[in-house]
Amino acid sequence: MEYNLASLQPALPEIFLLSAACLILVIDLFLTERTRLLTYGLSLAALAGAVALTLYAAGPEREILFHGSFVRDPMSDVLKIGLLLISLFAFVYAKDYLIELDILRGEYYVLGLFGVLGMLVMISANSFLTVYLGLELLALCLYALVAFHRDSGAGAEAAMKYFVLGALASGMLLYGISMVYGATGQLTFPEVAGVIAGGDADQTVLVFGLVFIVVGVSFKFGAVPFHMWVPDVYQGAPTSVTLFLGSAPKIAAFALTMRLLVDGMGSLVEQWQNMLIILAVLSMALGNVVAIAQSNVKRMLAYSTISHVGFIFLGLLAGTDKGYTAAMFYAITYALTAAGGFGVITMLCRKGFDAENLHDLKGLNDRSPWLAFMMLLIMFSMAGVPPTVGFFAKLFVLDAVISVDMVWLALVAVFFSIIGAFYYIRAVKMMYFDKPIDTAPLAASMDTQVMMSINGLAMLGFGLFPAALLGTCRAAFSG
Amino acid sequence: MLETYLPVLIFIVIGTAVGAAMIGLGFALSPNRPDSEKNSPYECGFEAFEDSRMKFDVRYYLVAILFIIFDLEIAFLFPWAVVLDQIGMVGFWAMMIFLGILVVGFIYEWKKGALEWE
Amino acid sequence: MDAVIALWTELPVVIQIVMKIVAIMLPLMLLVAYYTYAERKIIGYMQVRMGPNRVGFFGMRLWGLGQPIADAVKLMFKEIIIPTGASKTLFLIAPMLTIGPALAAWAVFPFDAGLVLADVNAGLLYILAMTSLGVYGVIIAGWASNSKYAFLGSIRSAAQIISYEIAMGFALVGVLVAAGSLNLGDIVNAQQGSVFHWFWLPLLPLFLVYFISGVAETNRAPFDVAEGESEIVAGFHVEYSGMTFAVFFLAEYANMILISALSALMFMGGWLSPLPQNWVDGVFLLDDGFQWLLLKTFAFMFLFLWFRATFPRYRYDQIMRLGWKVFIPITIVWIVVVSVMRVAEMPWWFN
Amino acid sequence: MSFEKFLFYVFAAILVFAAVMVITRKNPVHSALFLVLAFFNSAGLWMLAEAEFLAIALVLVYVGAVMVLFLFVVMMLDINIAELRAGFVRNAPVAILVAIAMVIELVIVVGPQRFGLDEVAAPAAKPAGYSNTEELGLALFTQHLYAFEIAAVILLVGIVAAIGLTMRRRPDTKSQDPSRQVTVKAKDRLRVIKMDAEEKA
Repeated sequence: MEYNLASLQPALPEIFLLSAACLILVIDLFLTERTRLLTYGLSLAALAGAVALTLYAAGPEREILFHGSFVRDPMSDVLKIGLLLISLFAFVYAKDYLIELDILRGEYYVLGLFGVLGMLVMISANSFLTVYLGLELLALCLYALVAFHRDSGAGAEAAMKYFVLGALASGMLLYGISMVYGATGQLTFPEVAGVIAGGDADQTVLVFGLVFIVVGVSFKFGAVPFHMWVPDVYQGAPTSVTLFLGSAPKIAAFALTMRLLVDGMGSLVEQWQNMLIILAVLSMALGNVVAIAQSNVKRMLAYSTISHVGFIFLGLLAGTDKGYTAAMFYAITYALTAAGGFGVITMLCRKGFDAENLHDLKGLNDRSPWLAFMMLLIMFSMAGVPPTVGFFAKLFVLDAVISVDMVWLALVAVFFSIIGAFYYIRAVKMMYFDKPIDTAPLAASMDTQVMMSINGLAMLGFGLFPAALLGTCRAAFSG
Repeated sequence: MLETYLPVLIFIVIGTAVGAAMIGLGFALSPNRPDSEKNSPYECGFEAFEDSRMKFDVRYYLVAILFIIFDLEIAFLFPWAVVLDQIGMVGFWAMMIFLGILVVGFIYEWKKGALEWE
Repeated sequence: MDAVIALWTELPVVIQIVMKIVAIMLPLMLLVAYYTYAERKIIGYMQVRMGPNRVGFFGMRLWGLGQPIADAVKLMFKEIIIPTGASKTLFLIAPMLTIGPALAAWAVFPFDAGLVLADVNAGLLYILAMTSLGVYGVIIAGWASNSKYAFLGSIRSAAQIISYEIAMGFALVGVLVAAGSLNLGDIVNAQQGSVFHWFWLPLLPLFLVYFISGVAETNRAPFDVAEGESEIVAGFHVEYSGMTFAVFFLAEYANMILISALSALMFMGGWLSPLPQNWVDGVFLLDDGFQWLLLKTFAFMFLFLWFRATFPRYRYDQIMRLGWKVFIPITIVWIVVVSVMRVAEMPWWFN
Repeated sequence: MSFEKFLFYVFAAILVFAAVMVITRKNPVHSALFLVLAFFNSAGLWMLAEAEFLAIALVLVYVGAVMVLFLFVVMMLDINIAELRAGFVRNAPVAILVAIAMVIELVIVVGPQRFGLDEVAAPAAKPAGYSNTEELGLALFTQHLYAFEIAAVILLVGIVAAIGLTMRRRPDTKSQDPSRQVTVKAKDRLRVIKMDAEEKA
C-alpha cells in the first residue's frame, strides 16, 4: 500500500497529536518554572488542532488503513470529537489545581496527551492488536498520572492498586483475544466477524474467549464485580487526575466495547447480552447503594461512576442500533458531566487544602453562587432530573431496552436511579441550605470559569435541545 | 532448521557443566578447614555490622528500566535490518519514525538528568 | 584416510558434536591460560620489567612459560571458602553462570568459510543474547557473598555492563544493516574484496564503539571500577577463592577473547585476506583462511593488554557518561547513516 | 518418541517445575532465578516451534533485561518475607481453586479435541534456508506497521513515566566538574578591592 499525505488523511488526527505531544515534551524541557504555562497552552492547542483535523477527515464512509488495523467511520468521528473536547475541559480544570498544589509539571499534560492518543487509537482500532495497544498506551499514561503527586503516599498506593489490577485485566483481555484468534485465525474485526458468522469457528473456544474479553472490558470500565479499583484510585489520585480518569476514558471504554463486541463478535450477541445484563444490574445496584454511605466526595463520585457504567452497558446490551446510539449519547454526556463534577471539586482546592469531603461542599452557594449553580446542574444531570441532559440520556437508554422487550430491566434501572438521586440531591442540599465550614474565598482563573460555565450550561443546553447531539449519534450508526 | 540448533544446546549444557566440573574438582582437591574468622565476610579490620544487602540509589533501577526499553528497541531493529532490502522506503521510514520517537525519549532522559551520575 | 572419515560419519551425531565442541574448547582454554601469561609479560615489558620468568618445564626456565600451569595447579589446591551468611547454592552457581555463556557463545562462531559448529541463521542475535547473560554471574555473586564490598561491586558492575550492552547492541545492528544477514558466515562474506571492503571503514564509529564497549563489558581496565582494587578491593568476587575464583578469572579472559574474535569477524573481515583476492588466490598463508582470523584476533587481544598498561582508571560517573551520552547517540546516528547508505546503495560496500 | 518430542517434554517439565518453584520459594531472589529458568525453557519450547527469532529474543529481552531489573528490585529492597508467607498460606485455598479452574478451562479450550493433530494439521517443517527473522520482519513492517509505531509510543511513555516518577535531583551531592575547575580564572575567585589606607585612630 502506498503511503502519502492523501492516503493517510483518515489518520491525520492521530499523527498530528503524536507529533504535537512529542514536540511539547521536548519544548517543556527547556521551560523554566515561570514559563511552564506555555506547555498548558500548547497542549490545548494540540487538542484543538486534533479536533479540527478530525472534522477535516470526517465523512459518512468507512475508511480502512494500514492493512486493516485502522478504521475511520462516522462513529469514530463523533467519539473522537467528544473525547478531544472533554479532554480539553479536563486539561483546563486541572491547571489551577496543579498550580495550587505546586505540582505543575509538563509531564501531566504530556502524559495526558499520550493518553488521549491511546484513546484515539482505541476508537479507530480495527483489529485486536490495535485495540490492545491503544488500551495499553492509555493505561500506562493513567498509571503514571495517578502516581503523579510524588510526595503523596495515597497516590502511590492508588497507582499500585490500579497498576496491578489493570495489568490483570490486560492479561484477561489478551487471553480472551488469543482464544478468539486461535478459533478464527484472524485479527481484524471484519474478518473475525466473517469467520464467526460463517460458523467455521469452534463455539466453545469462542465463548471462553468472549468471557475473558468481557471480563477484561468490565475491569477497564469498572463494572461490578470488577470495580474494586475504582473507589480507591479515584480517591487516591490527585483530583486533577481523577478528573481526567473519570471522564474521557469512559468514551474510550465505550469504543472498546463497541469494537470488540459489536464489530468483532456481533453475531455472538446472545452470549454477551446475558453477561452484560448481569454486569449492568450489579453495577447499578452496588454503585447507587454504596455511594450513599460515602462521605468522601471523590469516593462518592467513583461509586456514582460505577452506576453510570451500568447504564452504558444497558444501552449496549440491547444489541440494536438504537441501543448503541443511546449508549453513545450516554457515554459522551456522562463524560462531560463527570469532567464538570470533578472540575468543581478542583476549584474548591487551594494551597495546602485538598477538598475531598462531602461537607466541603457545604454552603457553596454563599461562597460562590455561580459555582454552586453549575454544580447543581451537574448533580441534577447525574441524577437524571429533567430538563438536564442526564434525564434524556437515561430516557434514551431505557427506551432502547424496552424496545427489545426487556421491560423488567428498565424497571430495575429506574428503581436504582431513584435511589441514586438521593445522594446527588443531598449534595445539592448541602450547597444551598447548609452553613459553610470554610469561608475562604474561591478564586478561579478566567479560563477555568469560562470552561466551567460552558460545561454547566451544556448540561442544560443539551437537555433542552437533545436532538442535535442525538442526531449526530444516530448518524454514526445509520451508515 | 532445528538440527542446526542441536549443537548450540549441547554447547550450552557442556559450557555450564565445565564450570561445575571445575568447581567440583576444586572441592575434591582442596583442603577444607573453616574457622569463624576465615569465613567472616571481608571488612576493613572491624567486625561486619548491619545487613550487607542494603537499599541503594534509585538511579540504578532507572538505568535498568532504561536498559529494558533500549534493549527492546534493539530487538525491533534486528528484523528490520534483515529485511531492509525487501520492505522498501515504507519500511525504512517506519523505522525512522520509530527511532525518532525514541530519540525524543532519549532527549527527555538527557535533559531531565537521568543520565547524570554526580 | 577414507577409513577415518567413514568411522567419523558412523559415529552418532551427538558424539560428533561433543567431539567438535571439545575441539573448540580445549584450544580456547589453552589460549586463556597463555593469555594471562601474555598479559603479565607484555605489561611487564611495557613497564620495563621482566614479567614471570622462573617457572618452566623440566628444570628449564623457558621464559616462564610454565607459569599459567603452575597457577592453575595452585588454584586447584586452594581452599574454597564460603563466607558465613552466604547463600551457598547461589554462591557456587554464580561462577558457572559466568563461564557457561562465555563458552556457549562460541557455538555459532565460524572459524573459516564453512567451518562452524552450528550454522544458525540468527547467529548474531544468539551472540548478543549470550553476552547479555554474563551480568547474572556478577549480580548473583555479589548478592550471594553477603559482603558489602562484593555487593557494591556487583551493583556498579551490573549497571555498567547493561549500559554498555545497549551501545554494543546498536553497533551490532549497524553491522547487520551493512551485511543484511544475521548469520556470522554471511557477515564475513559480505566483506569480500580487500581491506577496504571490510566493515571497519563504513562502520568506523560503530567499530570503535563496539570494541570499547567490549572492554567495558568485560570489566577490563580502564573500565574496571567494579573491581577497583583501591576502593572496593576486588568487587563482586572478593569472597571467592580457589577454583571458584579461577572460574571467574577464566570466564573473564574467555570473554575478552570472544570480544576480540567477534571484532575481527564483524569489522575486520574475519578469515578474509587483506589483499585483493586476485593477488593472493591460492598463495599459501596469504590466501583467505583461519590464520588471518587468528592474527586479527591476537591483534585485538593485544589491544586489551595495551589499554590496561596505558590508561588510568575511569571514574564511575565518567564511565556512565561515556556509555549513555557519547556512545548511544553516536550509534543511533550511525545506524541511520548506514541504513541510508544501504537504501540508496551509495558507496561500493553495499552493492 | 522422536528426539524433538523428548526435548519438548524435558523443556516442558522443567518449565512447570520452575514455575511452581517461583511461587513457592521463600526467598524472592530464588523465585526470580527460577523465573529465569522458566524463561529459558520457554525459549527452548519456542525454538522447537521453529520460532528462532522469538526464542532468542525472549532470552535477550526477558532474561537479559527484564529479569535483571527484577533481580535488582528484589535483591535490594527489604522485602518482609514472613509477612508475604502469611498471605500466601491464607490465600492458598482460593488460589488453588482458581488454578484448578484455569487448568480445566485450558484443557477444555486447547485440548487435543480442538487443537489436536486431527483438527489442525502440523505445519510443514521449514526448509534449511528459512529465516524466521526475515518472515517476522516482513510481517512487522508491512502488515503490522501501525501497531509497530504505537509500540514506539508506548516505549516513549514508559521512559517518561519511569523518569517522571523516580527522578529527583539530589541536593546533597558534592560532585565536581573538572573542566570548570581547570578553566577557573583568578578573577573569578578573588576580588581585589582598592581601599584607602585607614588612619590610625
